[in-house]
Amino acid sequence: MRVKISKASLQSGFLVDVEEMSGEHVWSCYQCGNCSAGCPLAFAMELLPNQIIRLLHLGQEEEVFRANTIWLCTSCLTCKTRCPRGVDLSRINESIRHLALRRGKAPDRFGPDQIEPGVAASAPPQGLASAFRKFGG
Amino acid sequence: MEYLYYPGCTLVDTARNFDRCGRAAARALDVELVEMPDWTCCGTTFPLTNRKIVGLVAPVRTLVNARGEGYEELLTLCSFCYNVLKRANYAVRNRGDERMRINAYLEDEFVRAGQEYDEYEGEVEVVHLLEVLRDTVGFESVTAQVTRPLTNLKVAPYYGCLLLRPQSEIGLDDADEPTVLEDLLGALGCDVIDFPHRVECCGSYLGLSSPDIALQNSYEIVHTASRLGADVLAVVCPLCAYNLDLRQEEMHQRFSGFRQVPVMYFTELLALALEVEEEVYSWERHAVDPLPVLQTVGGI
Amino acid sequence: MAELNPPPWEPRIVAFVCKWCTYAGADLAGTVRLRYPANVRIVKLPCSGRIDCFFIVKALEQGADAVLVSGCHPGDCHYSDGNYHARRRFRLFRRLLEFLGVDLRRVQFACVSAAEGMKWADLVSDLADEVRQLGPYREYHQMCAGDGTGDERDREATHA
Amino acid sequence: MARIGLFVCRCGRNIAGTVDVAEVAGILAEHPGVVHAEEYTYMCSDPGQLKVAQTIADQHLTGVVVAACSPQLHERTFRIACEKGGLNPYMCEMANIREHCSWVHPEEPATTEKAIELTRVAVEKVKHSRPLTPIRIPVNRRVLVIGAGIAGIQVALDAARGGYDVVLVEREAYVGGHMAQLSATFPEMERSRFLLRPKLAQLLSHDNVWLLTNSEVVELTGFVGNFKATIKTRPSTDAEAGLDLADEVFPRGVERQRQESTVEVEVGAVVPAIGYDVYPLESIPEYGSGSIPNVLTSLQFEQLLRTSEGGELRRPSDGAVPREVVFIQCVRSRDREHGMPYCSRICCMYTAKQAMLYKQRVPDGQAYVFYIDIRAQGKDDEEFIRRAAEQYGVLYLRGRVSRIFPQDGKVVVWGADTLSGMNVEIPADAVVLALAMTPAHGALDVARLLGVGADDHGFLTEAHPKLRPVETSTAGIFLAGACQAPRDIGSCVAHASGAASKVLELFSARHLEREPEIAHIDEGICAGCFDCREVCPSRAIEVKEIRDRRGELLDTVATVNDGLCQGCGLCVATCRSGAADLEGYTDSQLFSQIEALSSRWTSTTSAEKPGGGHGG
Repeated sequence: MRVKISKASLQSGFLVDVEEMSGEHVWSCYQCGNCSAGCPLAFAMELLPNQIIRLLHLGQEEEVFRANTIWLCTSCLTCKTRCPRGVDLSRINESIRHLALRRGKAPDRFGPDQIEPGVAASAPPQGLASAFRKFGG
Repeated sequence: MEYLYYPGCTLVDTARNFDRCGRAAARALDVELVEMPDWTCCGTTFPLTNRKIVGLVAPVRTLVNARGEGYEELLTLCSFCYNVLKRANYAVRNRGDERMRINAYLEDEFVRAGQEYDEYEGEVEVVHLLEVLRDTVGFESVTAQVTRPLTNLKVAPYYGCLLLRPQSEIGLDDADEPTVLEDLLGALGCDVIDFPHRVECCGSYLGLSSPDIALQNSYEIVHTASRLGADVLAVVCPLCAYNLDLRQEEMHQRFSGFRQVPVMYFTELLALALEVEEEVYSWERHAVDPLPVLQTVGGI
Repeated sequence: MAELNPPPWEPRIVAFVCKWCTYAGADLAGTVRLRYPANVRIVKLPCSGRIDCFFIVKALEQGADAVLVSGCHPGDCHYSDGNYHARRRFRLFRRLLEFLGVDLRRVQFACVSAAEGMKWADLVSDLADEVRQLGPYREYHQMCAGDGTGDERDREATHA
Repeated sequence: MARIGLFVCRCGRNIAGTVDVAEVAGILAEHPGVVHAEEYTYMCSDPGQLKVAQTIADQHLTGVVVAACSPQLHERTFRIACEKGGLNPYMCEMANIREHCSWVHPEEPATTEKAIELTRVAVEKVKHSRPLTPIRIPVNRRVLVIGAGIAGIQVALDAARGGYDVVLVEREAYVGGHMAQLSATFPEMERSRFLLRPKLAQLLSHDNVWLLTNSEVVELTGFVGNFKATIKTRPSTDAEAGLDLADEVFPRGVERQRQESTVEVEVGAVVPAIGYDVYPLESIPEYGSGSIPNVLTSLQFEQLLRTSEGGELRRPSDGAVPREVVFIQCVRSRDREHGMPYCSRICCMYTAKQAMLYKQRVPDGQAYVFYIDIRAQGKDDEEFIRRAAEQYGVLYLRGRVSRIFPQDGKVVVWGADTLSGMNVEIPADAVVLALAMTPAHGALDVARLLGVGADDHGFLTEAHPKLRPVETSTAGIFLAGACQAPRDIGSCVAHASGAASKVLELFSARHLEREPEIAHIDEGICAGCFDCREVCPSRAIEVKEIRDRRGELLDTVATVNDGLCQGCGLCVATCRSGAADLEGYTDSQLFSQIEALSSRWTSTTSAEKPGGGHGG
């Protein structure tokens, strides 16, 4: 369908919140696609990393929350290392995750109850702790 | 030489062999790792949003306690701990507002526990064993002390991501063109493979929260190493070890033509090369048993 | 050793071209490495207006199987109207050739600009194919020697 | 007997790759008249040229043939080399065995055979060549500049400052061209009129410059150094006097022309600087063909910006302040389907400028730019675009706009944002179209008038895009500014100064030398029918009276004015008595070339002398 864009939709505050929480300048991104190209999890993402930034530009909150992209980011910083405009997507994705959790837009939270017993025994505590922190909010 | 050593939760649990080989090998190179008394969690993931100051409490408290032990440096082995502690230190040293807020937070905690507290400004230097071997011990002297060179053991060096990134805050080595692991393995006599996936993400904690997606990442890495003829994949982080080693059985089922490759911590290889005595290795922790290839090729 | 069978017959085509347009067009075909058959030999002239009808006759007399005359498109001539004069001259000359019984398919006129390298290459290969079907132009010599066989003449008579 | 030296060039692998160069030299070495034949890797190299001069001296050569690339490239080079060796340069011919042979035919015997024949043709031609000396002609040290936009102004200023007279002809009533209609320039953001004012002041006060507004060149004859131009000036209508353009672009002191007048000027060089035009909005149906209110061309928006400096920007339709303005790039540019495949080069930059100027006028307004690729390769251009996006909040949307239509007071824009993969709709208050840059209307007529080439869009054709960008294939005519190709103001000025330097170079020569390949008429044979005069395009045929000692008129014959003859050869082909001939392309040279192609040569071995051939 056709997305209506206007000054109002652009200044919906969503982008401002994300910029304030992440400390990143979302507008300095000029959509070169380097982050999407290098992202190890892009193959499984419904929206590419650069498209998340693009939707921020266009104030399309719902589209951003609907996609699984921000929940597959492992903060491996490949994108930050290679971004020609110095944009750190890991910080932007984490900010959006926090906003999603606060606004009840997050999918089912990942918690201890979702770990099968077999996995729990062999899983490194570091893995569990980081998963809970990243997706528990 | 003595270093205050921070093992971290996993190195006293599923990755105990990573820890024991590290201590023993360091000792063999007369580097004494003195475990930090009553250490607490390092925070595992560095907080990436500005306002979540509580994410800094765990790492900065550890740094404050390390300062309390009177050591200038705090040594780590696991890349998660190294990353969080190093970035927290960087934040305190470089971001005034975060330094002010985290110190206020900890001061309140320490004072309430009856201890005095003076502001932490990043006095402790967070180091990794690889750095110490390279810059302080020196790879030449490591080679000199190697009694059992692992000649013609083909090893693919794997760094993962948090050991090197973000380069501006970590600075252990170049984020895209690291050499420290290659140089160490070379010093041990290994036949080091030029491994293109050495800084690709192994899937990290997605190995637990979205296992079937992360399997693609870990498979990509192990399969490439095996295609390049690697006898062993050397890693620096227990979560990488989990994703790359413990899930090879699933890879075997899901992907045809997949040859399994044993995954070892760099401290295990170091210990073997220095002929550290037996009971530090717990081969049973490996899903893919490295012994066969070590005996035939590595001359162990 | 058995005589190697002689290479298949290839038509000899002489091309009178103007140096400002068609010659430069042929240069361009070379610069962009187009491929076309090697039947054509170019004689450079300042303008198609300089091409004297006797040159065409002389070329046929010297054994050419076809003659191509090519200059600038109308309006492009470096001397503003050289090619107009040429066109009028050749229209009259063609009727004379026809009257004399020369096979008009063997004398062709074209316009190729300095930017039309592709057109030059196509023009030459098409002409070479066409003349290859027609075969060697022996009739011209027979006409000159006055013992032209009937068929050429009769066809002309019925045709005129 | 001719003593011809033949040099066959390998040109690295360019010729040697498909032509057996050794065989060409070998066969031709036996050709009657050839006393020296050798091959060499790069004849155009210094050692190659030295070899020619050396061999001429050593072997007392009377003619030289170089079988190599196209004469368009190196005929000059080898003729100079011959001159250095003491041989008249016109006794040197080239055989084009690269562009016309090795580059276009495969490595087969037929290719080498063709190379041999082309070389034989050149050898036979040289046998019939005659030593010629260049013709010296006077140079008229005055330049005609057509178009008084920024490019024309720059050429005029440079030439005038160089001490030469300038005739500056401008079609409109005002000078300054499109630059005078702009608000500001990119990337400096300086006011366009301020930049123009000093140049105009110098121009209008310089006594070497004769400015003719409301005027057009209607005819041009002659050739380099000796052009004659007819300029028609139309009466300036009162409406033009009222044009809203500030009077600084109106030449003061030039009295309004009441009636039409024509004047002829003799000039030595001509510089068309006729600038550009904008693709007509009327022929863009998908954007309303000009019928939708509040859809403006870039120039219209430029005027809006210029007249609203410091104040409110109000749209012309209803005077409202537009809050949402959509800029659309590549309107008919990069549009092969509409015969406009090229990029107009400056629109990305001026649109960013217009968007920023708009935001300065309407701070709470929102500007959108629909684009395919942002092309900002000039100095500081990339940073300029980033400033528009980051500081001024201009939203760049990557995608073309398929349609715009009016709907309840707004102009609805249907576009795409391919980066996010979304179709977008923007109800805008104003839409600005970055229309394609086309050649100025009438450019093709100017090209025909001057006898210079134009590409199929109408941009005037330069002699060589890399080596001779400001010259044309016609000597004495140089190009300046956007008439050659779309370019921005800075590049127009540089390009114009380049053209001016060519004019100064031409005028600085003491005299001008012209190729001596021109016609001459044998008075003994000429019957005085003057058919030649009918066809001569340069009006170079004149009547010559032959009188006896007592002054009795014996005969009138035709003669060639070697100052005017361009060497087209029309008179030679027209002359029934064979009295006329053309140096460099004489009948004997051409007939010898045709005979060199005779099938008798190929059917016989080279050693056997052809029967009845026109020997040397």
